[in-house]
Amino acid sequence: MSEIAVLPVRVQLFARYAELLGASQVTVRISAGGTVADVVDGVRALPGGASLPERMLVAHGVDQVRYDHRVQADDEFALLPPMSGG
Amino acid sequence: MSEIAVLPVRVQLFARYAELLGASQVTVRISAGGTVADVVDGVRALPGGASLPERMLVAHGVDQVRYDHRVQADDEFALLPPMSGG
Amino acid sequence: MAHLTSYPIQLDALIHAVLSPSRGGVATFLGMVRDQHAGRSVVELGYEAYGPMAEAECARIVAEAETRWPVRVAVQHRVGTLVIGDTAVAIAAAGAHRDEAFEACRYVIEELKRRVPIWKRERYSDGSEAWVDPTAPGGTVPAMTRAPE
Amino acid sequence: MAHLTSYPIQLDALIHAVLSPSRGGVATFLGMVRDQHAGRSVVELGYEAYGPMAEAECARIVAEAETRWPVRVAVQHRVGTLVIGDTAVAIAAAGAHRDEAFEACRYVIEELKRRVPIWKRERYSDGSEAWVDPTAPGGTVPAMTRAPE
Repeated sequence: MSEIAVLPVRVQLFARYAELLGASQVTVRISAGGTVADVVDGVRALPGGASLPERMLVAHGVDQVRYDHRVQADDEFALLPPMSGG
Repeated sequence: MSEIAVLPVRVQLFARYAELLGASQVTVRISAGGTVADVVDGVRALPGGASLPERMLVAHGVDQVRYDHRVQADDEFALLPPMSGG
Repeated sequence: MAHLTSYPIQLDALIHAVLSPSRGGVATFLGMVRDQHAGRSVVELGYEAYGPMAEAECARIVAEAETRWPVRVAVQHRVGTLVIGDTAVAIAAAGAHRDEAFEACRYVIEELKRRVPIWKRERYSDGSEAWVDPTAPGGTVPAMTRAPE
Repeated sequence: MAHLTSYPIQLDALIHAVLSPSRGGVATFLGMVRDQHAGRSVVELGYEAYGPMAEAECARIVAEAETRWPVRVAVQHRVGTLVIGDTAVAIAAAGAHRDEAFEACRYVIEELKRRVPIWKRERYSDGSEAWVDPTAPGGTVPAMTRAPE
């Protein structure tokens, strides 16, 4: 049985992004060794994902994270629309 | 009976000024045609008045007034220590 | 005190959380739901948050303010459905003097609006809805209208 | 609402006096009695005012703020004897947006302290008393201690 070098990555969606994807959480599969940019591409490839903006804020846990962050097993991400609290 | 060209002028005192004079209101007599400066001099001539500062804020009714304001009959004044509200 | 709440915000509770006998200046800010936005008549708002991150980010902002100025700060943001006049956000900052209280209070609301993952959806008098988005032209992006409940 | 009061100040009442559905930003300031001043331990304060002029001057300051910014402003100052933690002064300023609310609130407290004829007398833990005087070296001038009542 060969090892499959693919990570399932859970991504939370909020507000308008959740509305566009019709889901508040999705799971995308990226190659082991991939980065946040690959996660974002994975979400954008889902139905409705093409309407997401080119650049989005991404959180890793409770912290913002850069697109070049290398994804580890069990990492959880969130795509954040522009904040509009207050 | 000759006319006496003297105006009695009522002056309110507050806070430390009232404490120095031992009164919250005094009446001084100034010559008709006199100014606020004469009123202040009159107060300063009263017992305890020598301890008042050289220059003081003076109110005419509910407005600050200048020392060269000419006093009219029935004018009422107040000597205001430096404000310390808030 | 949690920074996010589904219940009406009590400003008094925030003020009491920051008071002490040595603090003589308390500055507060209340953000209330307005009846209009960008020229449209608003009837209702919904606030949605990424809860764990919003809590963490509020805590970071409070810690920054308390490091930068000699103050104690409290902040709460409401989530869920709000109507006109409801308090969406409240901040209280107390210091020995008013300068630091005002500056810290102002800092917290500016950083909160910029950094805390909370999103506002407006419903207008014509029945349409939009997401508020400070980066969008006009400040909003049309939302899919929810089916009537 | 009178600007001077002998009773505890209710911030909520000031806020409600300035609210409206079109005003989304409310900035408030509370000046509380501190337990120390200029390094001395304060136990009690007395505020004395030239009432008619203090009312008139507060009204002028409110009118100035409401002319300069698109806001509604309310302000109250306590007179009489206060203890640590009592609210001496409260201000609420409401506008459509927070900028004008903060600026108007700040304006009112600065002008009030400078122009409204109110005087503060402090009693310290050693029994001595002083008049607060921002123009005096050290910020106070010794007062004649009142005879015990």
